[in-house]
Amino acid sequence: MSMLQVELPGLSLKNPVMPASGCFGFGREYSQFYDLNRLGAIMIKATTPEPRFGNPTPRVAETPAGMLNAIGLQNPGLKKVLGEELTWLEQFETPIIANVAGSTETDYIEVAREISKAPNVHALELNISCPNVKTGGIAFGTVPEMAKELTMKVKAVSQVPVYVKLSPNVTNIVEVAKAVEAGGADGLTMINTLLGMRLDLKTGKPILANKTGGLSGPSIKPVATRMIHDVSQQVSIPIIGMGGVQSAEDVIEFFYAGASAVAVGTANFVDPLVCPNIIDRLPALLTELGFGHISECMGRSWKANEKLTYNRA
Amino acid sequence: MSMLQVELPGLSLKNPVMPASGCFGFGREYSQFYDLNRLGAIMIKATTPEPRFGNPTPRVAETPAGMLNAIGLQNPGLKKVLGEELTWLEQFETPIIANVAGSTETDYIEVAREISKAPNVHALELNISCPNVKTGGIAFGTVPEMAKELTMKVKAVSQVPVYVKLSPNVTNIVEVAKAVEAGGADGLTMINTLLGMRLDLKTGKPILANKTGGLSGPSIKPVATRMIHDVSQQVSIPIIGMGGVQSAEDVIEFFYAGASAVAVGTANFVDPLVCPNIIDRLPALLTELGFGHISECMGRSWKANEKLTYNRA
Amino acid sequence: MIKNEICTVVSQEQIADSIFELTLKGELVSEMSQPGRFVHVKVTAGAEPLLRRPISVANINPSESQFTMIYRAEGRGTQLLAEKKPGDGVDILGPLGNGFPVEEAEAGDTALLVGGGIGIPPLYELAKQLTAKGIKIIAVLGFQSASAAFYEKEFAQLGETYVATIDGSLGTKGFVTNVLTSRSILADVLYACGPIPMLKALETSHKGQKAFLSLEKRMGCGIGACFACVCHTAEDPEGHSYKKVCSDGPVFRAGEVIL
Amino acid sequence: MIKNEICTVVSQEQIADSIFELTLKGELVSEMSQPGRFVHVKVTAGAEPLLRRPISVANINPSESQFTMIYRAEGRGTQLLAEKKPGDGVDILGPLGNGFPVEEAEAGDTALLVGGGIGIPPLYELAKQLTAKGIKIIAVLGFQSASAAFYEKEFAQLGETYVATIDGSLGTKGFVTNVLTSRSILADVLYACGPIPMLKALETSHKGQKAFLSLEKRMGCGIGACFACVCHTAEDPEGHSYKKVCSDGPVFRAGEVIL
Ligand SMILES: Cc1cc2nc3c(=O)[nH]c(=O)nc-3n(C[C@H](O)[C@H](O)[C@H](O)COP(=O)(O)OP(=O)(O)OC[C@H]3O[C@@H](n4cnc5c(N)ncnc54)[C@H](O)[C@@H]3O)c2cc1C
Ligand SMILES: Cc1cc2nc3c(=O)[nH]c(=O)nc-3n(C[C@H](O)[C@H](O)[C@H](O)COP(=O)(O)OP(=O)(O)OC[C@H]3O[C@@H](n4cnc5c(N)ncnc54)[C@H](O)[C@@H]3O)c2cc1C
Ligand SMILES: Cc1cc2nc3c(=O)[nH]c(=O)nc-3n(C[C@H](O)[C@H](O)[C@H](O)COP(=O)(O)O)c2cc1C
Ligand SMILES: Cc1cc2nc3c(=O)[nH]c(=O)nc-3n(C[C@H](O)[C@H](O)[C@H](O)COP(=O)(O)O)c2cc1C
Ligand code: FES
Ligand code: FES
Repeated sequence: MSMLQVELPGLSLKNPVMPASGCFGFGREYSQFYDLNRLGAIMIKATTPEPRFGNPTPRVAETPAGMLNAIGLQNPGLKKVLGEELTWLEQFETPIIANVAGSTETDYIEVAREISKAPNVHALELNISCPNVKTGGIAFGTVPEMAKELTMKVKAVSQVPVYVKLSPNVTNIVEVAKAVEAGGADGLTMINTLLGMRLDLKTGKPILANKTGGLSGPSIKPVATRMIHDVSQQVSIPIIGMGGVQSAEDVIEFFYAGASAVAVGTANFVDPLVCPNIIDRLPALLTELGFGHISECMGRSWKANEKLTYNRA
Repeated sequence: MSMLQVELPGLSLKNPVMPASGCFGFGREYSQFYDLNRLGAIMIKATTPEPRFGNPTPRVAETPAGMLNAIGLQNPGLKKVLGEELTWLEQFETPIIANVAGSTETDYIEVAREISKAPNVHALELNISCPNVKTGGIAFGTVPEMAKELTMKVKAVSQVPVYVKLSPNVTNIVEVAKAVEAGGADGLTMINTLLGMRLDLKTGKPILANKTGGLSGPSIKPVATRMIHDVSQQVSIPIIGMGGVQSAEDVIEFFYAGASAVAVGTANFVDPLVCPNIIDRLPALLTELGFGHISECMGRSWKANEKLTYNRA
Repeated sequence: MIKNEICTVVSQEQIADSIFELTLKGELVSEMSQPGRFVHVKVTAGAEPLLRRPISVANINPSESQFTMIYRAEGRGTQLLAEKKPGDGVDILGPLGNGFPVEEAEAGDTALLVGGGIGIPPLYELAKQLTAKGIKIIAVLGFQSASAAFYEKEFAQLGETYVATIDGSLGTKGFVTNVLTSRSILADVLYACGPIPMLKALETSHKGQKAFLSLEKRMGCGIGACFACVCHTAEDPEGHSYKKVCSDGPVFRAGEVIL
Repeated sequence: MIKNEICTVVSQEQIADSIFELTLKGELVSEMSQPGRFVHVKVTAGAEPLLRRPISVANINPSESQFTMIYRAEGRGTQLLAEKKPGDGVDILGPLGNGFPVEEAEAGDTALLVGGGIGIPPLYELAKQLTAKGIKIIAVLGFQSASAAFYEKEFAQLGETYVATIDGSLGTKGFVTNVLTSRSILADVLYACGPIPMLKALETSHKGQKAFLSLEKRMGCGIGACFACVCHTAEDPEGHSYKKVCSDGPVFRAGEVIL
């Protein structure tokens, strides 16, 4: 009878709050702070077929109310993720959403096929929007036809529902969203980071070794809100929203915009307990706002203002 | 022999700092705080053929390190801008850059033809990137071919150099920049605001009556820096940079990125004296950083790291 | 003249639920005289929160170069303001806008002052100046509840004062309009500040009478440059003529602008 | 265990040009023992500046539940930190990372401690612990100039101390390496913290000797989750094996990672 229980393709979530990919590693570090069973789900770090070191350092730079990162998809590779990280995560009941990345179509397909077999992986997140790798990555996310084809191919091999992660660095995100929906995506996750750069006052050179990086944190929240608002009205698959979420209020705002669950990225670095804190605060906040269940908030920015009643769990 | 003198098409600027369009009205209000002759130039509020009331209120909403606006190009119309505002501004020597807006091609052409005849208008800023009007505006700024054609047509009627203001809400801003360069633009101004939205926690509805608005302020600075960096290497016309500038340090950062002058928008609302304060601080900052002239900073993020020597004024 | 100055906190006190009374000292007080004007407050030096907050001047003390604001600490900006302690600096831009025309009432007249919630503060300086001029004031103040009420006693010292609370925990149960309809108050001029529904009701009930209403709008610049705070004029309700709340207002003659 | 706690400022003092000494009280001090670990500091509650700042623990006072940081107020975050006054709260995450291995030196040994600028602070707690164990320390400290120098006297109380300044205004003119080449210092173990060029020079000059170097990298999480702070390992300098400065370091055995 929880106010927070949410049902999404492949995911039965006791609450709609989860750490965003790349901001939580594979959970080990944050498990020092709290029981990972408290999370609705965990989006693990991007996995590629082979291990990747990623970009040279510096890889992060602070910006006003935000940060840039250019990690470059560092990860131990599919084999270790399956053999070490996912097995370690099996001690928790929390469903895992595996973030799938690569440079070529074959990369994506290989990772998707294998990782979707892991017993605790309940969904894939197809990362076609990483701004920090030279080949592949973001290109798949900016051309609707490419995004659609990749989605179809990954769907064909995946054992679990596929969510596609959209890039905000496009003229028309609705078009990309519709394309991946047509390609068979079960859901969307949005947004990935905005392309940005910061220069060093003394040298004039970019602070990030990779020059450009992805902008995340509170500064991008209005951009994410707008995109979730626009896309959620044009597709019928659910959206996991992200981009600058720091508080229970932000979670509600993303639901209003049209999200059905919310991921928290950068805020984990600021407050390692941010996810459980949000989860703890949500029921009281919902009650204050007059909601009986979080799903009643969904799409309120564009739905007629009736009191929505949701199939309460 | 000023360290700050900068020469751009149509604009001989005693310093490269100017208020951005829409953030300074037609100068009257800020003239209560300082002598407008201190400014390098003034970018006046968008002008359309007919007077416009703009959007309903609320028209602004605060966001983390930024703000959304949806003014909707409110302005007194071409006739009053010419007859009242520009004539009032004639008491100053500061060159005026007139921001030209409209809903149709004809609108742009009409305003450009007439306003470019005003004696103190030294350049036009073609606003093909306003996110807050339903028709025209941003559409011209997102389709390279449309941007190019409009630029050509405006160039054909303008008495003064034409700068085109680019929208950041595109997949590939370099493409748009190259198109308007090919269309004959004398310079670029960038960036206009990012599309964003904020929802009210209590009602679930957008705070802005227009629903979406344009995001400006420090939060967008890394996005602007990245775009100026990318575009400045691909075009040979100068860029007036803007987006989150608050300080002399920010001005230098935009020069490093590839700008040849800088406009200050939102920061005027926070500190009415921000422009003269930046101008006062720049010479000492340049000296601390080892530069003899501000133009030596230009493009340092991508140029080879030699000590650049510029034709010092 | 509008000034921008780092004023110094003289005192800060919580006077009701979420309501704070903040007294500042600064040279710009010498520019303050008309009641109903406001200042634009930057609560921290950094970029977050970014914008200034418009707050009315509630009390002017020219001899001490001090003025007082009364505000509700609700959002992030006003909550940070509430943390300021005596001796701290607060970045103030002001005084801004056009306030209540005291000259519209003459000695011997009766002025009705109607305020709702955080619309009440600017009426206090107005009440002081009116009574000093020999004008009788009747104040009608509306609050959520007794615990949110403030300055009833201060007003009562200046004139007849009625209070309405929505929950009835103090004074009349209901809105200020309930007080007004239950009593027949005769006044030569009405001054009001509060939520739009209250102002609309007053505009209707006092049609044709001398009335001045103070409006609130979300603001950018606060000085007339950004067009954030416009409203349509009554004579051209759908057209392009307009008034700016920050620089033409916040006080308008009833019927001048569309509420 | 890593804790997250709002610690209370006990004292804050400027001890050299832009250099501040900040002592905090908090329960997490009970988790501190090894020198060379760091804390991750959130300087304000808001979103700007957003990220935590990594600062080394310079002195641990377990009996009072206090620890001291010494930092340069340069950017926006550290400048805000420098404004904290006794009684204020500071949000601390820590202690983090792996510090200097005190156990690598034995009573009677000589330890050489080399620090440059803001690399010096963690060496102070190290020096205290080493001398307490009966180890002789020799400290070589490098600064920009006399006015930027700090803690020379504190180190001198614990052992032989040499200072180098770039402008020669205190001690030897030049870098710490100038001191080391001009004197033949024999030590059983080297501990160092400072700029990369200094660490590289020491790695070369002390090749094959027992040496521990503390690194700095720009950080996100500070706890090993974000991969912001990695470096290549010496055995696989181009490959995909790596160490994280925040959780594997910041102290590494010389030659373990690529500087
Ligand atoms: C002319 C004028 C005079 C005012 N006088 C007073 C007063 O004396 N006492 C008092 O308590 N309040 C007064 N207000 C309202 C006050 O400005 C808002 O309560 C305050 O700005 C909210 O800031 P926040 O940080 O609490 O909220 P946030 O939600 O953090 O504010 C976010 C943004 O919205 C704006 N905003 C939010 N609510 C309002 C509002 N009601 N009116 C205008 N802008 C708003 C803020 O200024 C800010 O830009 C006045 C408003 C105006 C326009
Ligand atoms: C393990 C470790 C221990 C440290 N110990 C100390 C210490 O004891 N005393 C001290 O003065 N400094 C120390 N530093 C350096 C200190 O972290 C930076 O000086 C500080 O983060 C700069 O913050 P700012 O607000 O002044 O600068 P800003 O320019 O505002 O910082 C912007 C961003 O860049 C990061 N950054 C900037 N410079 C550095 C740097 N040199 N190293 C890492 N991140 C940086 C900041 O953390 C922040 O995220 C240490 C760094 C590390 C990694
Ligand atoms: C350090 C860092 C690493 C990230 N790595 C990944 C990644 O591996 N895969 C991915 O899809 N997104 C990655 N992201 C993007 C986040 O998952 C998220 O979409 C984005 O940061 C916006 O959310 P936030 O503002 O809450 O951080 C990363 C973000 C950060 C800050
Ligand atoms: C209130 C407001 C009104 C604006 N009006 C215009 C406009 O009329 N024409 C235009 O080209 N840009 C307009 N802009 C965009 C600014 O000129 C500028 O490109 C943008 O705000 C980014 O700069 P900033 O972050 O310094 O504000 C407006 C911005 C704001 C905040
Ligand atoms: S707030 Fe800018 S015009 Fe009124
Ligand atoms: S700072 Fe995040 S892994 Fe080291």
